[in-house]
Amino acid sequence: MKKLINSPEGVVKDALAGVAAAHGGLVTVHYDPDYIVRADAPVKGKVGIISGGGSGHEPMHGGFVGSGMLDAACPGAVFTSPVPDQMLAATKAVDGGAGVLHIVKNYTGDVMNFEMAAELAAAEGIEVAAVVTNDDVAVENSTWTAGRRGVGVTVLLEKIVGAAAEGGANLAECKRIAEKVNGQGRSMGMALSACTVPHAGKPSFELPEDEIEVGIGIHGEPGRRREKIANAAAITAMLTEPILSDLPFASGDNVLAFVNGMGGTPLIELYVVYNELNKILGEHGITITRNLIGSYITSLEMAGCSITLLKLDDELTKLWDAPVLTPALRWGA
Amino acid sequence: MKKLINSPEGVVKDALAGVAAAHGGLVTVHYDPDYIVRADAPVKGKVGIISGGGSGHEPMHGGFVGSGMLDAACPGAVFTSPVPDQMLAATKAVDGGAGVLHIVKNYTGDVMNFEMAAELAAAEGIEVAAVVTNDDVAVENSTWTAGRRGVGVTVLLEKIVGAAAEGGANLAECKRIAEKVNGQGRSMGMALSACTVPHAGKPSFELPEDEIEVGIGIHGEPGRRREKIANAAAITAMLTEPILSDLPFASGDNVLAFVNGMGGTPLIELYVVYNELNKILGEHGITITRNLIGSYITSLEMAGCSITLLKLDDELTKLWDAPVLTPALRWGA
Amino acid sequence: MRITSEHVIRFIEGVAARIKQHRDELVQLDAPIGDSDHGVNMDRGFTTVVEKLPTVADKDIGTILKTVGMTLVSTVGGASGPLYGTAFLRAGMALADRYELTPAEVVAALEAALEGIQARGKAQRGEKTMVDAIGPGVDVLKEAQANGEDFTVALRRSVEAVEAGMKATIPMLATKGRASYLGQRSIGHQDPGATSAFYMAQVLLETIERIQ
Amino acid sequence: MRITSEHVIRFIEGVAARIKQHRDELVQLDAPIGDSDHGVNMDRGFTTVVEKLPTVADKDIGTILKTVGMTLVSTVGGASGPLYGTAFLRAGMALADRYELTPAEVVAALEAALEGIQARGKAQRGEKTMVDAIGPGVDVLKEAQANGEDFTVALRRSVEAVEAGMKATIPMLATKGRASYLGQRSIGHQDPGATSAFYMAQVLLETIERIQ
Ligand SMILES: Nc1ncnc2c1ncn2[C@@H]1O[C@H](COP(=O)(O)OP(=O)(O)O)[C@@H](O)[C@H]1O
Ligand SMILES: Nc1ncnc2c1ncn2[C@@H]1O[C@H](COP(=O)(O)OP(=O)(O)O)[C@@H](O)[C@H]1O
Ligand SMILES: [Mg+2]
Ligand SMILES: [Mg+2]
Ligand SMILES: [Mg+2]
Ligand SMILES: [Mg+2]
Repeated sequence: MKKLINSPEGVVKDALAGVAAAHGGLVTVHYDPDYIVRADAPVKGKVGIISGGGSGHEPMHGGFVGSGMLDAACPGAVFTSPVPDQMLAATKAVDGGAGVLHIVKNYTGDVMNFEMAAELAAAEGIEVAAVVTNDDVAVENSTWTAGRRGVGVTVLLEKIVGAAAEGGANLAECKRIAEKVNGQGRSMGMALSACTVPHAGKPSFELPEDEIEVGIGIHGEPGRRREKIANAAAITAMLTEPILSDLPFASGDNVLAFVNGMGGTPLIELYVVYNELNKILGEHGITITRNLIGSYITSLEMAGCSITLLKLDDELTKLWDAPVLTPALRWGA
Repeated sequence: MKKLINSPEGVVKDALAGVAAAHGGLVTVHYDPDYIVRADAPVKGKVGIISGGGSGHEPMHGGFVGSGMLDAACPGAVFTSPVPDQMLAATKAVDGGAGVLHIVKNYTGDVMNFEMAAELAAAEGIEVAAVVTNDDVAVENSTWTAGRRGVGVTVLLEKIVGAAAEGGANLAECKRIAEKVNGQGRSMGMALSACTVPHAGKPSFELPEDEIEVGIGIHGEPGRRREKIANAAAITAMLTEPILSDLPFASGDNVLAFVNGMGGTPLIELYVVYNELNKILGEHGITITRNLIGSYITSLEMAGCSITLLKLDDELTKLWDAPVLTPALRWGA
Repeated sequence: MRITSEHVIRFIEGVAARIKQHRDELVQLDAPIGDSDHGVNMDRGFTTVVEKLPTVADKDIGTILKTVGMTLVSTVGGASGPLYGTAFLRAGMALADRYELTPAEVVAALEAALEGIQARGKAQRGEKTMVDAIGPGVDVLKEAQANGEDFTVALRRSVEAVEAGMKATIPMLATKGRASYLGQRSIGHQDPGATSAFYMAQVLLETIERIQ
Repeated sequence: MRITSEHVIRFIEGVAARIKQHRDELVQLDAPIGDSDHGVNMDRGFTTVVEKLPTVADKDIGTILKTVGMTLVSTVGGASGPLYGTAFLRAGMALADRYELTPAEVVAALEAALEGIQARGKAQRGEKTMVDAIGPGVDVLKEAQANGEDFTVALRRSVEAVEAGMKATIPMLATKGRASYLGQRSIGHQDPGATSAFYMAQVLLETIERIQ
């Protein structure tokens, strides 16, 4: 295992210290329990938006803390959901009196830990609502699973709901918009290589030189199936078709297309994939009116990509375009 | 070799088509000769700023085209300097009557091709000036080499000079500022793994599981020397000390610290490195007043990082802070 | 049989040591069907538990177990944190104010723990989780108790049932937790949570055996 | 010996074919001390050259060679594009308006080509570049010409000198081009540009040999 780290045990705290050193004007880092919070939190009268999850997905979620997006993010150990103490402390830190929305990715651990935190916060008199993202179409049959995983849509949702909260939406309104985004977004991912969890010291799985994993999540786990390696056009189609038929997206739809790198895939390849995606959507009469291309929800140094499509309407488009000022996403500010 | 591409021959054009599809409002992509140009070029009365180099370093340079940075970028084949036809066409496309500055990284091929383009442009009556970046302290003795390589400083220089040109600086002024940035910036890089040039089909070199390459460039080449793998603190020191002693940077200096990923290294590791860098600079009495953390000048999917330090004064700080609106760098807009 | 708070503490410390010893194995079990963290999560949690134990060593067994549960919830994370945390919390609630336990009380606490896990995680047996190991173990104890069987003997059989339950997860298709995302590919791998449960059962047996 | 524009075109086509054949080898030579592109660069350039040749086949040799040079400059990129491009441009300038060449003119053109490479790239001999292969080859031709030696015989010796020059780059420390960044680590590897130059020299010899 080769990584730019000091120790498997120290990696999360060291990275947090880096975030604190780098973005001190924007965010504050609290330790034990660990959370990253807007420097100006709590914003009085504003709904607090918090998220969290295992580390190893950077810039998600810590890179999305700031004006117009998250009020706080709770980083767990690598690939391990954070503990309720973190979400409770973060919830208290961002509560400006208008309630707090928890954005939770649908994994058993995340859901249970956030639930416990919400119970504790409620006991302390803070109004908490939660939205659980579950956009991964690779998980087909949710009666036989813990339900679909929350993946790429989470990033878009955090931006959009963050804008709504910044604009003064109340907690119910934030929850409605969050559920709308989750309802209108779908994702699927693939891996060219595995990643190595620091304390595990070796790759989570072995992939032969001519195979890929299709239908992966973001925790270095194998996907739904293995396929022979194919060119970018074929791989893009492999990810896009299940997304399109699931919602389903239809001719005439406007979408936000998000081509995401898994951490070890360079931008040049993401643009190649974006080009193929644009062609496929064109053939389906679907128009990309907004896009995001880059590594925003990652799986350590895994090579591969995921595609997320979010059906846009005027409300979501306006919220997407609203100013955002965070370490990882910034425009209009 | 596993990559999200359609073919080694097609990768640059496919990625360019992706850029065109994604950022049509911001930039226009021209083919044969290939160059990416600001959608509103030429900007009348403004000095045109162009750069170029081999592909495989994305987002550099194409991702830096837009208001407040580059007017055009010329992408060569992967790791191959572009040809004079590209720079000539780009120079003509961005010439707003105030002359054009060529930002050239110091590699024999880049320098010669840009020189030929400048000669051709001059013959067509366009005033062209050039600045050659050569910030890589890994190349110690320039009497025994083709001179130091241009690496990380190039990104910072493009931003800063782009802001100067946007603000109305004339060609001589742009060149002065460019030379100042190059003169006050130093870089050094290391690799945890090699990368695979698409048409070569296999990694440029083999690194044992416990070794790293120190003093690499950005073309997948081996570095100046091999070292045993070390922790992030030691590696950061290995890169930082030669940078500090070269300029030299001194106690009391304000710097822009740029921690750059080589393409296959995830953000979490870059923050770990940034944390170590911040500590080292603190020990030297040097203050980081601006920073940039991310993969901006890459070497395909190589794992590793580079560190660039740029000594800041009020002029450079103001230009760094000025609005920029490009696919890869954006603020204040 | 006198089961005191000292024995409970010995049990907790024993679990912590056993988990540490099998940390990497639990990580490796979690790799093919999970995310390679179960051993590290559990070890982080129990290491902290051991640090906390002295502060409650003189308290009643309920308080000790609730502290263990709270600490696990606060330090383990993932799915196993809330699940094992809830298990110890519920066991602690069942044993509030007790300084000495009868075997029947131990069984009742284990039953409460299992109920807590199932309330939190909604898993039934056969879904390839820790429930598949713990469930059969609790069954054996309850049945033995009804038949008036010796506790140590019953516990020995119970641990065998836990082990069998753990091994039975290998051919199972996961339908709960992270492994469920793998669909058919989850088959053929032993569940890490069932494995950590087995190690806990082992330590419980060893603790009880040493009392006699 | 009558060297016509047809022979020149045959030479160019021959070079294109030889480069294509050794494309991967030239890429692999560029890997340890460069950036793995020399073979691809040269192949891209000469493939385009061959496509362009018909448009100038009936022109004078100077025009043909200048077209080759321009095309290489416009398509090869990297260091080798301007260098080989300049070489062919200078050779073409030396042979303006000629439809037939004497051996002396060929030598003069090669000399001009070498001068062009050195003017553009500023490399002296011993710096581990194509100059180390081309230089000795031109030396032999000039000396043979002074001695009135048969051209084909001289060319054979010249190609031997090019090959020796190419091999002599192996122990050299690079001080020009990309390989120079490697410092001592550049030692022990054959220069890719010297190798492509050797293949060109080979094809030149074969072309001339076939004339007789
Ligand atoms: N719904 C559930 N009910 C009971 N046990 C579960 C459930 N989901 C997961 N588990 C158990 O948790 C174990 C995984 O724990 P761990 O790896 O620490 O957390 P995570 O899955 O969040 O990474 C599984 O092996 C399984 O035994
Ligand atoms: N200054 C120079 N003068 C002469 N030849 C040079 C010079 N620099 C590089 N070369 C030649 O160019 C070759 C490399 O060409 P190529 O790989 O196509 O370009 P790049 O080095 O830009 O990738 C080297 O092997 C060397 O022979
Ligand atoms: Mg986990
Ligand atoms: Mg090159
Ligand atoms: Mg796990
Ligand atoms: Mg090369």
